[in-house]
Amino acid sequence: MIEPISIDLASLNIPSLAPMLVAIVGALIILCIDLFSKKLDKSLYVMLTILFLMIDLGLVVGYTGGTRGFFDMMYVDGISILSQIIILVASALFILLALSQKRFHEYRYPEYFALFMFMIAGFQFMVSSDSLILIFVGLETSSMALYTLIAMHNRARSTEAAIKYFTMGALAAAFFAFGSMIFYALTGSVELSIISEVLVASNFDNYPIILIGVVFMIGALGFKLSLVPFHIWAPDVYDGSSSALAGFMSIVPKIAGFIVALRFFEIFIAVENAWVQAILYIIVVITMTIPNMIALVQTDVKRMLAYSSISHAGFAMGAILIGTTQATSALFLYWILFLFTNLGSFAMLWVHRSKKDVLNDSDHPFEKFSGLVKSSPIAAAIMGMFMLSLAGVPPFSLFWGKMYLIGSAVNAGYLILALIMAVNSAIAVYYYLKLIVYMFLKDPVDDDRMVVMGNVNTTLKTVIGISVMITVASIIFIDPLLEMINYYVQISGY
Amino acid sequence: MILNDYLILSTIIFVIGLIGVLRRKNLIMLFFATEIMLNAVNIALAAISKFHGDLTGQMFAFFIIAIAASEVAIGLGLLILWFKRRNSIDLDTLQSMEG
Amino acid sequence: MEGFLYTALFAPLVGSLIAALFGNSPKKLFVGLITSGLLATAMIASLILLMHVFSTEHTIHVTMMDWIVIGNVNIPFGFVVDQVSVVMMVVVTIVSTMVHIHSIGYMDHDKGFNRFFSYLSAFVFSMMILVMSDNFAGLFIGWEGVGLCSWLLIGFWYHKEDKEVVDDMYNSPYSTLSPHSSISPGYAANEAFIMNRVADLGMLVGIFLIFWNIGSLQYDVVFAEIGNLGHGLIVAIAIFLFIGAMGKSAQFPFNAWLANAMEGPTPVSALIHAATMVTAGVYLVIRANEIFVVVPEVGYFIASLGAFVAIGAATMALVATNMKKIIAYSTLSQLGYMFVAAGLGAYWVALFHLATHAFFKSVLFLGAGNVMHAMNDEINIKKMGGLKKYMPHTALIMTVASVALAGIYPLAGFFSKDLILEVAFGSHAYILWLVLWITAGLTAFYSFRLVMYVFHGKENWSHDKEDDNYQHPHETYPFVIAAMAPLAILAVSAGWMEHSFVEMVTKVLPVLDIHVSTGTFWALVAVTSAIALSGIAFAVYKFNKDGQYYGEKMKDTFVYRLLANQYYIPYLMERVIIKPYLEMSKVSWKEVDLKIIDTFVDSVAKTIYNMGQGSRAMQTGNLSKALKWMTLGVVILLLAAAAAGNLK
Amino acid sequence: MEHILSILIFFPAVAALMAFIVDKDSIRVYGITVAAIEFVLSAYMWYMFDGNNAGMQFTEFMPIIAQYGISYNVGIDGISLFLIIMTTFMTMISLIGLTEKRDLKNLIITVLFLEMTMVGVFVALDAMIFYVFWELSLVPMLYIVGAWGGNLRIYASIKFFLYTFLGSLVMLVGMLYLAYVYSQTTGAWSFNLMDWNMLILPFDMQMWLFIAFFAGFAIKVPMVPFHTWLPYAHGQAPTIGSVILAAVLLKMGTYGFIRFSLPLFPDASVAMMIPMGVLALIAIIYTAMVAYAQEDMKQVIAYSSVSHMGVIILGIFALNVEGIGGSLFLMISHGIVSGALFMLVGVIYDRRHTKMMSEFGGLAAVMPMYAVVFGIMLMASVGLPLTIGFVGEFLSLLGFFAVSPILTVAAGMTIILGAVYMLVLYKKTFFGPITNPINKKLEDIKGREVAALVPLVMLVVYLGVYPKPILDPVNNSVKQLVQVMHIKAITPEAKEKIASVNTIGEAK
Repeated sequence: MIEPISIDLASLNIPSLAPMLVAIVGALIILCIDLFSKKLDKSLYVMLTILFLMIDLGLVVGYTGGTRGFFDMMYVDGISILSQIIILVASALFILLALSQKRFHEYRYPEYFALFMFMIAGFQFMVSSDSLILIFVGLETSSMALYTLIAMHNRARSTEAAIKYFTMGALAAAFFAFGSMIFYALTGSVELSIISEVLVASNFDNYPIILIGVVFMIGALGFKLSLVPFHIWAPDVYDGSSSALAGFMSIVPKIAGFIVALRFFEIFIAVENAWVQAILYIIVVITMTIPNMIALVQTDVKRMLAYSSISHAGFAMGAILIGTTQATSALFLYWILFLFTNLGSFAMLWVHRSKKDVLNDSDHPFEKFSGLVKSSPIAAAIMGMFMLSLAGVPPFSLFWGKMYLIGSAVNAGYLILALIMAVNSAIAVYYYLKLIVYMFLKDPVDDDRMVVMGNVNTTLKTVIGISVMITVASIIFIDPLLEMINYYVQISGY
Repeated sequence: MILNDYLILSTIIFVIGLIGVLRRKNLIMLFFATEIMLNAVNIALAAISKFHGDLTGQMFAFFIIAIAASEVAIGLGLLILWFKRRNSIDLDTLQSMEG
Repeated sequence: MEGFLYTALFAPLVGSLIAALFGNSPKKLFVGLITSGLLATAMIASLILLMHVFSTEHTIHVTMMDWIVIGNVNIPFGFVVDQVSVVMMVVVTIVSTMVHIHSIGYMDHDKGFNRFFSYLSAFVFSMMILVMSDNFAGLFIGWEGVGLCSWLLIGFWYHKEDKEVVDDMYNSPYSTLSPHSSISPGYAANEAFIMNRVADLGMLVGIFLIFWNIGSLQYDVVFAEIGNLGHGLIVAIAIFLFIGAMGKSAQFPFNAWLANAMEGPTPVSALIHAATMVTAGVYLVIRANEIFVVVPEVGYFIASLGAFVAIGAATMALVATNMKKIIAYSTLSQLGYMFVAAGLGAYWVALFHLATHAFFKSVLFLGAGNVMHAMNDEINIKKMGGLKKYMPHTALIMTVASVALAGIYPLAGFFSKDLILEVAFGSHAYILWLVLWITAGLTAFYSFRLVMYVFHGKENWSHDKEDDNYQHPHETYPFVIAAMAPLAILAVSAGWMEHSFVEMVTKVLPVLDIHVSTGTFWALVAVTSAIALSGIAFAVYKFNKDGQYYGEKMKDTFVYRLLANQYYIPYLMERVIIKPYLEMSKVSWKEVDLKIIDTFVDSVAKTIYNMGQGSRAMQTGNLSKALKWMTLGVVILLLAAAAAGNLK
Repeated sequence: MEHILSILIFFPAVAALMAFIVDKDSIRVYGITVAAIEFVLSAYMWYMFDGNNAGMQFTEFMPIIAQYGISYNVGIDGISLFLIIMTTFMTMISLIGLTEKRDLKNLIITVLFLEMTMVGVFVALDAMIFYVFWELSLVPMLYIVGAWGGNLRIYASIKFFLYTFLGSLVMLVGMLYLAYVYSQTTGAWSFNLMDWNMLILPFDMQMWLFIAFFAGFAIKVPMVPFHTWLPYAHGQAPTIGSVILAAVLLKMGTYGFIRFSLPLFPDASVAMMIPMGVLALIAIIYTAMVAYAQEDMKQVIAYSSVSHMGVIILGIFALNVEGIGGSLFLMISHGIVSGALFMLVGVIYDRRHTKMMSEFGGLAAVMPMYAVVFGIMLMASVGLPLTIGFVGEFLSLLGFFAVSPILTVAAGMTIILGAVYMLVLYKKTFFGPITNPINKKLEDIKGREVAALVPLVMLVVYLGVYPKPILDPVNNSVKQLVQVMHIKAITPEAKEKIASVNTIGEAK
């Protein structure tokens, strides 16, 4: 005879859950619409998606409830709100790229957009919970949606990419499960806050076991964040998926991953655990450096950008290692600026996408861009700006992110790290310049397989326009942006 | 059996799964191997939750099972897609991109 | 009076600028006339100033405007006309005026006529700044300015190509027997400029020393303060200043450029490389006598060097057949005399000899110019001869000048040169005296060797047009002779003004305190005149006897070759300095800069790039390899964890 | 009037944006007009400038990133004034003398953007703003060298970019650290140079920061052994590129030393006097030799600028008014002279499409005007008195003489070696018979070339005879700078040293 348990609805704090619900409901609605009419244009779905994302965003921004909710499964603090804002804005911008000139296979399916929104919901769960279970669920939901989206691009290499991503993802998932299992075993809880309390209270006895748990978590998160040596998937997956999606992948899943990493490693950084710091230090450095070097020798722009994004992820990971409030703000600032720059550059690639299969079946070989300044100077100039921004040349947006991040490193006494970051940016300049050199300094090659500006239309121009604005004029709104970030970071006590 | 035995058992199974992941060239087998790893974790979780005397572990286990299931679904979907293209599920066929 | 000062200073500049306007246009006679006219005005102004200073005994000192003013540095454009500088002004303007006039004749067929006068007047302007400035920086301006003009004028015929250096003594540009004065005008010009620069560095250092220890470069301040400095410091200052002087006055080891400078047009040699610029060094020592007085040891060094140069140059002149080089070396030798005087503290004597020498040496050069002009630029005295009856005036003037140079009573040379010997003897520098005494003899000999070869004896050229050494000698324009006349007259008479001169300059220059008894004095005069006369006599006698001086077997002797090759100094410079420097430069470019530094820089980049290639191998694209990488990562971390775990 | 500096900075940029609309046949006139207006503006600024006020003038302040203390903060004093005027002037001249034909429009737009960054560097008083312009200036230069350059242009341009970029990133870290120190001491964030000048830093920190800034500046100057990018950049760049590079971009480095290193790290500067002197000495003598070995006229001048920059460094690290002021004057004069020399080489390159000395000889006969102008610039370059070249060289050497007579004497070799390579170049090119028949019918400089060169010649002579207009303001500001250093120096030795090199009669 079980006595009935009554749960006060208020205690559930539904509003904490509302944004994800919006996304999910939106997805379902899209599916239903599809049931009624088959021959609806992608533009409808794109706009619907954006609408739902906007509502979602509204709910996130307007959220005022307590941090915890839903049996303490939800944990909606500042950084979770901040990251959700980033996720939603980024997704809204990237989904716009679906409205390209050329028609692509995947956009014919409304499921694509439904999956897209499920994925968003997944990310939102990831970032707004400190229960390993929910994080795991959110992570997997989003990942599986993502696998499918990649595969839907319907080329051999996209399927290949999807399979690779999927398989490694599965392994990572196993790592995650095992890691959380260990922490559950040690502390009897799956909530990071409690885990941290227990560990601190017990002064980290069973130290080796703890470390093993950490190792598996690093394995799992490292995969999401594409940290060396768990980054192997990244170039191939970016390469295989459409530029639009590749750009998306370089931003959104990572920010979600960063939040989880932030929450998790905070446990150890806060108590200045030497081992974790050392390991992170090493990982950060090699993640910045090695992909940088590999990027030097790439012949395909998209693949080059893939490696560069890995390296940038390494930079951002540095912030987590440093662990000060300023570093956390720097992480968000960096990522927001990186979001727009990368959005821009991948959109530029998307603009140049053609159905023709060009040289050694890579979509965007450097040769394709040679002498672009002659044929379409504006496009060349814009692409050049994005490259300079990625390279961290002032006053373009990403410089300020780099500057603030390195600054936080310096302020936290990580001078060597700061220098390594500086040197890495110097190395990185080379491959960004390489594209500029092709566009501005070389003469065009006449090869009909090299179609530029094949995929451009107003929508894409708008998206690019936005990112150009932000990339160039960033200096103006760095200040308000920082203010907002600092506010959210401070209220969540990182 | 005491908790440690379960943990050891789960670890052993996990490692078996891991080895499977590393050794197998056949994609289906690879997926099975990942399933094994996840289920190894499930065993441990169940045992631990009994040990701690709260249901979280088992709840987690259920979620994992669910996720494992969906993974299989997705995985097989992709597998079929690939098989249609290449008539092979040997993972050495997936090498069009490198470097 | 300031008006005259500025006239004297700027008239040449104006002339130069006017001439420069027509620099690239074909010959315009009025250019020559205007510049000469302006020079004449400058000369008159100088003479008036001379009269003024002489009569009223007070000097004129003006500060035109600031030049460099920063920190502790305060350098104005200031000019002073005192007993010393006015003498220089007069000498410079007189000689240069005559040279200008002479050049109108000499350069009349040259297409660079206008350019020439522009350069020449520019030189005079710089020389005036040099002598009139009231501070060391201003002196340095003039110092470099004359250097620039001498560069321009030596290289005036820049279009001539380089002669290659051969071992044959009669063709090598390095020997005084060859028709070539140097490798090429351009080369000679650069050589002169660069050598002077080397010395100028010394002078610059001297200026720095003065500035940082006294805080001013004004003569009056410096000379007032100089006594308060440590002796060592003063020695240093004196030495560095003298290094500068050595460069300009072509004292050993900077002597090589002077002989090569004979590539320039002959009036240039007359003005710059005999009368004025080369004496700037002597002027510096005289000007800064307050400094040198304090450090007699430096003075003695100067004197010894002077004597050494005097005899060295004279010996080289003995065998030379290159007319201009003979005169050049006699100039060098006379400069040696002046330095002996200056070094021994007889500054006014040095100045006096400077003046007289300016007159007779310039006229000698101008004469040589006439001869070369008449023999269409033949320079080898052995290819001349018997010109007396074709160009009597020139012959006369040159003979007179040579006599003056030889120092025969009552011509100018006698007074100044004897005085120097007397000084040497009087200050018990008997060795120096001996050297100078011998040199006097040599001087007399080689001057008359030249005169004999050129004007007397049989004609070593032919009258018929077919013959390759056909010549049609003729006396030059009368106005040219007219221009030479005043100089010739001064060469004769300058010595007679000794007393008034002494009276004037000793207002600023220390009086001579050497005491030789009247007997000794007359004895000295006797021996000196004796050796001079015998030198002349021997020259004349030997020539009349067997038409030449050195027999064939004598020409094979080492000494002859040594002298003919200018003591092998040019070869030495080429082998020890020029070639090695070029080699070192090539090495430091090709080896050090390209092969070491730059290669290192690039290799850093290359290394990184190759590391990229290397780590690329990680990305095989093979799934199970990728999975292995992930696992490997975890395993490594596990090991690290195990290690750390055990530690705790 | 209070916004004159912002106008100076952004007018060229705005003009450049508008230039996109201008038709490409009229673009040259447009470019020249804009540059001329900019020059007039800067001249007006000079007119309004109060020469007796040693402090910052026309300052503007506007916070940009308040939380991190970054603000748009500009102003000028006697130190930067003439560098700005020289920048605008040389830009104008180089545009007037521009003979490039290929996509002229892009070239002129790029040059105008470059002008913005150059002016920006010299007026910025906020470290971050300084850094922004400093880095941004690389981009147009990269384009100029890479797009209009010779065969190796891409290698040259990338080398130039990477090398300088690396150096300045190290400097950036230094700046950030300095800001951190400032916030630690005062509790407020600031990148404002004026604020930083209040900082008194411990000695080792000064040393480290000095080195960090050194990395940025030394590569830009460039100082041996970080100079190898320069010959390529110059060798490959089009004439206008070389002119601006030599005239202005190199000066940024030396300006940085004066603006940042000296006042911020007085003790470190004192400690580094001799080491820097030695580096400068090596630069002077070694590169002079390398220049002598060159076969390409342009390379000779390229290396000669490295050598002259050595003299400038020497003057700066004399740490006395004479030296620093002299080196500032030398920056101006070297800007004008080397710019003119590169232009002259460009003249002959346009006619013969080669810069090899072996190709020429006897040019004085066919191109007398050209020979004269070249001769004047040559004499200015070897530092002949009454030309602009002498004053700066004289003062720099004079200044450092107070620090170390020995080094100065060695460094004085510059007046000899400089004469050697320049005169030999002149002889090979202009003297001798005309060996190569093609050269017989070369036409003398004319029109645009004359218009560009004559003002330079006049300046060379005028400022050589009457440098006062420049020296006076410089004198005031530098005096103040030296006082600041003397006050800020923490170690008594440093104080004593600064005092001693600035007083007569203590030179040992």
